[in-house]
Amino acid sequence: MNNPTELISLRELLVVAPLCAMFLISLIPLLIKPLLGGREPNPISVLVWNFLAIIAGAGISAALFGHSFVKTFAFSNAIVMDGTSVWMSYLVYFVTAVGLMLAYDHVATRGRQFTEFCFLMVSSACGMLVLIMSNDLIVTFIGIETMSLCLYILVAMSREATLSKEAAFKYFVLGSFASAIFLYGIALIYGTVGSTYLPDIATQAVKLITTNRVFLVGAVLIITGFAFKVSIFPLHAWTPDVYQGASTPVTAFMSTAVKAATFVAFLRFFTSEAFASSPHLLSVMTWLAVLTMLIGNVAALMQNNLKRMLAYSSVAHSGYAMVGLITAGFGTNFNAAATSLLFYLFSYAIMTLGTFALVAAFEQSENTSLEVNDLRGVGRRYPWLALSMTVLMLSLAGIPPTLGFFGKFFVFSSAIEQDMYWLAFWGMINSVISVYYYLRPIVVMYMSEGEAETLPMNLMTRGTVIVTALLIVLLGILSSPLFKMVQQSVMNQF
Amino acid sequence: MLSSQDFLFYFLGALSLIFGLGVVLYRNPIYSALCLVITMISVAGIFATLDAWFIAGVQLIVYAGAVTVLFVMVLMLFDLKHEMKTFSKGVIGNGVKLASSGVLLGMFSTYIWATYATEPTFKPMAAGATSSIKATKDLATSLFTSYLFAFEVIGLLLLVIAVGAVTLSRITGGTHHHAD
Amino acid sequence: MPINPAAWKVGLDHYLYLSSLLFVFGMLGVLMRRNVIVILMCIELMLNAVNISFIAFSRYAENVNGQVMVFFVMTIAAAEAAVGLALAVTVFKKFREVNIRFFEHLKG
Amino acid sequence: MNNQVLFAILLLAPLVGFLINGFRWKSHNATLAGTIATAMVFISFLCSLGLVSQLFGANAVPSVGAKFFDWINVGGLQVPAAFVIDHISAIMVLVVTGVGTLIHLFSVGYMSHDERPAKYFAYLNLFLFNMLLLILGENLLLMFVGWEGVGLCSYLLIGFWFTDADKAAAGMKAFITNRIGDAGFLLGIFTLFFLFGTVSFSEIIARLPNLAEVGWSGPITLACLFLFVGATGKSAQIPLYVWLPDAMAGPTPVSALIHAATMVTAGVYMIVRLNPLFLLAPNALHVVATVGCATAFFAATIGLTQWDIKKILAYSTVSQLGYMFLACGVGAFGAGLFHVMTHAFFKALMFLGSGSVIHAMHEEQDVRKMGGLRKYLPITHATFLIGWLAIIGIPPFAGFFSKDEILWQSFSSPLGNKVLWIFGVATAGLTSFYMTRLMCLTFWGKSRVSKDVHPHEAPAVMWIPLAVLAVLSTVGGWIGIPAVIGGGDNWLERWFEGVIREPSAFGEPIHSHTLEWSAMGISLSLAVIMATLAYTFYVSNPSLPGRLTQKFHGLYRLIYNKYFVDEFYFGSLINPLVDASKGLWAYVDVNFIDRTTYVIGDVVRGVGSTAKSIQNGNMQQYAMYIALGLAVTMFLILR
Amino acid sequence: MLLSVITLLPLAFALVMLLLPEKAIRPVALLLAVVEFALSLLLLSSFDKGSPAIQLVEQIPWVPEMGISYFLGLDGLSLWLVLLTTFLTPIVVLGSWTAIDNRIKGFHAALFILQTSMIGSFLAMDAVLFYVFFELSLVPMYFMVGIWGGQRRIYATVKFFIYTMAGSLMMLLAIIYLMFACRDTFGHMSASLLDFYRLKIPFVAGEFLNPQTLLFFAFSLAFAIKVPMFPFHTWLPDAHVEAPTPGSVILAGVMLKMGSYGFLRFVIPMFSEAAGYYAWIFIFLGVVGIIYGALVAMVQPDIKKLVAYSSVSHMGYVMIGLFALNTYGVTGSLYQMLNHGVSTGALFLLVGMIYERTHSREISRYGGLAKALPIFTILFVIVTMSSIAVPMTNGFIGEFMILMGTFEASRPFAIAAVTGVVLGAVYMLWMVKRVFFGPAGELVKDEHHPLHDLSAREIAVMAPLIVLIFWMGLQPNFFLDYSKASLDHFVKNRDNYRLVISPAVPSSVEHVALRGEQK
Repeated sequence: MNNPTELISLRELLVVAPLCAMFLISLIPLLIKPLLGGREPNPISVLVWNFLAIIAGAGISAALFGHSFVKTFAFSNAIVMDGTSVWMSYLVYFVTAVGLMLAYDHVATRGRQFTEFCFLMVSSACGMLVLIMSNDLIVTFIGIETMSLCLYILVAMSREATLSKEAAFKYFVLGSFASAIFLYGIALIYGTVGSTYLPDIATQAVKLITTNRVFLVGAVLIITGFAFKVSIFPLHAWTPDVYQGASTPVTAFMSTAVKAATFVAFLRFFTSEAFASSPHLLSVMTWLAVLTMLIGNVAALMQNNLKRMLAYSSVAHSGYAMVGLITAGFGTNFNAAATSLLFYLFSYAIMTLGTFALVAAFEQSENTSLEVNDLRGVGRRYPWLALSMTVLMLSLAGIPPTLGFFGKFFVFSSAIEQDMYWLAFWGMINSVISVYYYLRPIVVMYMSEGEAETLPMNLMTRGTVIVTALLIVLLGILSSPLFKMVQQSVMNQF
Repeated sequence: MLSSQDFLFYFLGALSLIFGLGVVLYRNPIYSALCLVITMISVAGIFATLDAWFIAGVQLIVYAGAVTVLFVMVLMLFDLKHEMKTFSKGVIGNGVKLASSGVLLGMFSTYIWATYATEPTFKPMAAGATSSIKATKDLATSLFTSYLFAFEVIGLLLLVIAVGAVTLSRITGGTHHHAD
Repeated sequence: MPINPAAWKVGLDHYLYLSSLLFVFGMLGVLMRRNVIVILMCIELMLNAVNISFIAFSRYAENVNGQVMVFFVMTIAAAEAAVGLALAVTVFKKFREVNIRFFEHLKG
Repeated sequence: MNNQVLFAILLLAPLVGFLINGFRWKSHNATLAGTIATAMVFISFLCSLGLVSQLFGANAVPSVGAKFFDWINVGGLQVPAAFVIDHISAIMVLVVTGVGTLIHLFSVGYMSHDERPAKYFAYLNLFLFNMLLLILGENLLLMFVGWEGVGLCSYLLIGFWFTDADKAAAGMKAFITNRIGDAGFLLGIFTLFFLFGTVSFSEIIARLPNLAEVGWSGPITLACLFLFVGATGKSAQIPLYVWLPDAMAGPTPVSALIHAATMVTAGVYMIVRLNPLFLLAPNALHVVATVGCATAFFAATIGLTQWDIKKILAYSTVSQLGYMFLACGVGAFGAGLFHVMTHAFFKALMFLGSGSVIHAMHEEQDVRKMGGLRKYLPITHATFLIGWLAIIGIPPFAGFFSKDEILWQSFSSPLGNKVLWIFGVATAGLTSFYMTRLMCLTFWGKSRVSKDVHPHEAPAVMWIPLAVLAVLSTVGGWIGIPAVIGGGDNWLERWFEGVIREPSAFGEPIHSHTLEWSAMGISLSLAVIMATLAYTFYVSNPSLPGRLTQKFHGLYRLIYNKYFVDEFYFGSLINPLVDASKGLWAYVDVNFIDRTTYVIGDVVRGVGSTAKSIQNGNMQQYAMYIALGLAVTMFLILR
Repeated sequence: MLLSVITLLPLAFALVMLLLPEKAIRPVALLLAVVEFALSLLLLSSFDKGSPAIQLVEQIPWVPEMGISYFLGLDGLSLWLVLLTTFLTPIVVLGSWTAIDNRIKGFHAALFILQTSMIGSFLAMDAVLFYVFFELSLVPMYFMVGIWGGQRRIYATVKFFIYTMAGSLMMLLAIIYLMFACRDTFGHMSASLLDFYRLKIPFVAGEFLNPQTLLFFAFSLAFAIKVPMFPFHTWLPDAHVEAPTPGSVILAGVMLKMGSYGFLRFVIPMFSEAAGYYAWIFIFLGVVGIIYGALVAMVQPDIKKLVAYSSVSHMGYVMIGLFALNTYGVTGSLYQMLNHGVSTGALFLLVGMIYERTHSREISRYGGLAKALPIFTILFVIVTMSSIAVPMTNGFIGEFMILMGTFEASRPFAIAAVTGVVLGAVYMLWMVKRVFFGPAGELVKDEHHPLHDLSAREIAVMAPLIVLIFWMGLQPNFFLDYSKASLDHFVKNRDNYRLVISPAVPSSVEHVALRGEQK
């Protein structure tokens, strides 16, 4: 910790500049609303303002840090701006923007409180940025809380009356339960290490992990806290319910951004190779990953509700990401593993956004719960949507040459590089299982009889679907540049 | 020979535990709320025994004051009858719940014991440090230097929460009629 | 715990026991109570328990940061309480019920 | 005109005929189609004459050959499309093309009323093409090509009237039975190739070791046995003879050409071609002799009881083929080939004769409905008579010399023995009995022809071939007059010198003129006795056979039903196989291999439904999972 | 450049299909397919028979961080398979003229994508690239069966997809392992087959858990399912029966070859010890497949299913030939792949034609067809003869070679396999007898819709196949000469197999430093 004389420097301000810019600009519509006497301003203007906010954030961080990934600490090392932060913040900006577009189109979210909705979504994004940048467990905690508290409200804010409220409440209770556990973990770590500063923990861990059990207890508690947010197996139970209950744009937003941000924080926590010296930790986490994939896939197999199926599949996918995390935490070649994990998060985010956007495109009213069989005849009526959906599904299933395939490919290759064949094997088995339910929508769209009903003409959503599908194919075929960028961003950052 | 401070700890600790249990066990939520208040006060006392005077104060104000009042108000708002089903049913379920909590508690305490039981007790406060002013000053310093960022984010959080809470309170139900 | 006066001398461990006990109480409450408000209270209880260990550690390590964290935790706890109660009110408005057994439409 | 061209024409002429007739398969003009086909065969007959002529005279060459192109070149396997005519194939090629021409000619008349004559002649030409490949091919592979080709053609021709399910079935039976033989042939080829590194006859024979090195068994014996399996298939020997009687379903000229004169003798030809090889495998030769002898006798007995004129001839063919194999088995390859030739003449004659009879009787084949046809069909009767004399071995007709040669060799050759001879002679007796029976029932005695049938003599196009064949079956045997009779030595033996070796390695043959005369006498007298016996049975007092069959009822039924061999094959082999396959499909494929995939799926679904059921919307349940998971993981990690 | 054009042009065609108006599609598709075929004929001229090296090489780094490159190359093993693909496509287009009546756009697009993926997997010299094409080929076929298929099409197509994918994923693991093995051996990651061949993978005879054995079986599983070998064939009958005619033709004609080609290109050269040690398993399964397939085919009530099972039997020949591991066997197998492509393709087309007329494939309802449809009968019998390997048709050469090679490798197995020759005749001829001969069956004699013989188009579809059947039977050297060098090289240097690029160009892939140095 630095001495209190120089309180705050410009450099530090620059580090948080994107965050501040985004937050402040996103406040503007909120301030306009009272000026209009509480009337809801024109949603398009709200959307524009928030886009401005996001663009400002993204632009500033691109201008300041995009070119060179120098590691910049700020606020007495509480936060760090490095390649990972930059790249993942881009992802967050992207996802938020898409989420806003979907929300604008979607009947369940576009209403009297659209201004607040947007504001909350952007501030949740701010929370994620904090989470991504944080270099100190307490900051991480605060980031998580900011992110989650906004999300609780966002989930509840759907026009849909029953399920969304229930989902929000479940999410809230379980979430705060988990964060209490997380917090207890922080307390124990703080007690044993004497600080919550991640590098300190990393250095201390080498000795503590063998001598001091309380430290390990704290670590386990913290892992549990993270695992809850990314819905690893025994802590995944909330995921399907909440994803189903929330309005689809919110689902899209949180199923991607939350997971990505949390995984980054998780990764930062795992930077120290000390954890590798606890054999049980490795085996237990391996099993958790395997079980997560398995449970997610087999449960998705049984679903008819499309959203719920995707929720389970996202559980399975966090299992795959977990493989990357484990290889990073316990392997020898950290950079490679971290790269593959981040790459996987990218691919996952794009695919999932696309699929949920498609679900959103098919929802007539906020009360529709989309069954797989409701996609009948789409193949004929909406060929482009159907085609994009096909691409998305195949990519989720990991069929080459889509982005999803390369995501899996890199993750499993780093697993094999670390001689974790068992893990890779299970991953493969699971992707076989997953193929079955990923094929179902395609089957229904193209191969079963029936007419598709007319859809609302929501351009942005459809645009999202098609663009994501295109991205998946392009980035799949040209995966090398993306991979290289991620690699450079990770290189020597941890 | 136990010092007065130790007695104070045992007293307050026992108090907080008993009423903490009360929170969990009382059928009537109002009683639970009241137990919560007392628990929090005793926790504040415990903070005091650890020379964290400022925090103790905050605890009294924020928790025992604001938060619990909030709870009570909401309870009043709901004005629930004395509810029948207080605890979750299911022998196996509850068994598992108790067991896992027990195991956790066991592990916590054993590892704490293994690690810290042998440690010497607290060193006496350095001379002058006893004045709570000093401690509070340190607190403030580190709050506004090392934890400045966290502090700011907290501020942001509070603002967002304010907006969110207002929004929540004004949520209107479904425009279309629900399917079921 | 050995029964010798030295052991009764209050040390860091006693505070930690206390906090873990309270924590588990809170956890039990969350696990077993059905009234949503009480569940929220139990969560608050857990946070308090955590605070005890924070303070104890900070006192033990002569390190004021623990108190700062407690400060943050309290704020966040308050925020959580606010949001939680707001949600509870919303849910209550919809379901006219605060027993969590009524919120089981989402399943399977 | 050099040999290359001659060979080309010789081979391609029938193929051209096939193509011409094949592409105008719709036409109903039998005469035109027939003329084309016959002309084509006749052309190749002329070419073969031209080629064979080079083996005679002052500047005679041992063999003429031609090589066209490399067919297969893989690794050590070099298969050129090369053809050769030597002293062995010369006889065959003349017989095939000559008799072939006659039979084509005959068919012109026979098929005049058929609706698809062009198709018929196309098939017939294709058959001849393949037969020529078989005969002239210079290596085993080309022979195999012809071998399967003739099988294919016989399949097509037997099933020519495919609308009749039985005829189609007969064709299929023929092809599949032949296939079994061909499988053996293939294995034989492989064995030989890996023994000698070549498939060319000349090279194989050149590279043969002598008997001492080989010993009495070993790979060569194995190869010979494999090849013999092929021969049994093609030449209808036990156990694969069953297809030949059914093959009579085809048009009668086809039976004459394929199932009497040419194709069925391919097995014998193949063994004769490889005689130096077989002489290195005495055990194989014993098998050949035994199987041949057994077949000869066995088939003859069946022949005694048949009523269908073509069936009788078919069984006699089987029996005669048995003779040929007997000859080969005792090392008298020359005699075997000799009999091939004579048999081609008289059996073709008799088949064509029966053809004209059937033609006259409007497709009636049951001899019980015939009799006394002599006065309706004088020419047919006369020619048939000659054929009869030839087959029962009355000198100086062709059959006598060849058959007598075989019998004497089976007696005298170092590889032969008394038992073979006795059976041989017995078969001769039986032959003369059932052949006489056939004559009596068909031509002599009083007519049993139903009123509405008015038999009439065949047209010239049909009886001319008969006449020619009659002449041939009279004089055909004189090229092989044994030394004892002719005073001078046997012309045929000199002809075969060099290409056909003697079994001298196994000891000295018996040289005793008295024995030879007496053996000849015995077989001859037996033939005469049986003939008269048959005459008395079926002409003098026709009631006898009835009483006899009453007496030996069981035996009669056994023989009459061909020893129930077909039934045995069906019951023991084919039906079980079909049932087993049904079982395989139902139980292995559907219920096991397929089922396993389902089972895996069900297991996954089972796990899925549990995962679904623990997800029972109850929030506290979820919290419990968290707590439980935390407890368990922490325990596992900190243990 | 040529290879890339041939590989990727069909993709462009697929786009063209999507943009064309409905009625223009068929002729244009036919035209384009013919153009593609003509282009592929250029390979023959630009291919150097003499050398076993891979030629016309194109190598562009694709994911250099992982040593993956876009690496196409042609040699004697792949040449004819590529040509087979391009040859069958126009025939399929013409053959589906009336069979496919709805969603023509999509169908032809799928067909062309399929063509790209198949050609790509034959030409890919980079394991990952191969895998990409290999997997990609599932997707269009999945749609073909699923959209234009029969009654139980969805069940069949999903089964096909999952079953095949399950196998290939294990192969992916193996590929990744080998890539890292390359890094440890040569210092740079590489997925190039040339490097894979150079790897020395430890092998312990007799025990299962050693790298080479595991890798060997991982690869083998993928390809054995694709082939399909005996116990893994269960997807095939369903897929074939439900697939539309063109689908079956492509599936039987080319896709099965991707499996056997995989054995030829990957399994045997890369894991020579294991392949030599475990060859008997594959020969055994192959022989079982031959006999089993024949027997089960014999009792099928459905023509198409019969042909499907006959594929199992025929691919059994291919397998034993490959694992005979000698010149005759391997040559025969390569030739048999082509034969099977031609003959079985033709059979499926013919079955499709008759199905279009009667909408039934039940053998028992036919009979006497030869009288009603003479031309059809003639063609069918010719194809039958080729499929039961009568000399002077293509089938004979392949089967003869294979059996000869097997005989050299192991006599008992060869003798067992020869029974397949007989059984093949049994099930085909029996089917022919029941369908074409005998009195007219119920479908044939009903007056309501009398059957009309083949149209000019249908004859045009069959003609090239028939010509090829005899050409390949009479002039095998013409075809084998192109592959001879590669095959000899393959057999001779099996136990340390190397491939060189000719003309020897310095590989354009500069090896990017490894994925991050060790932490």
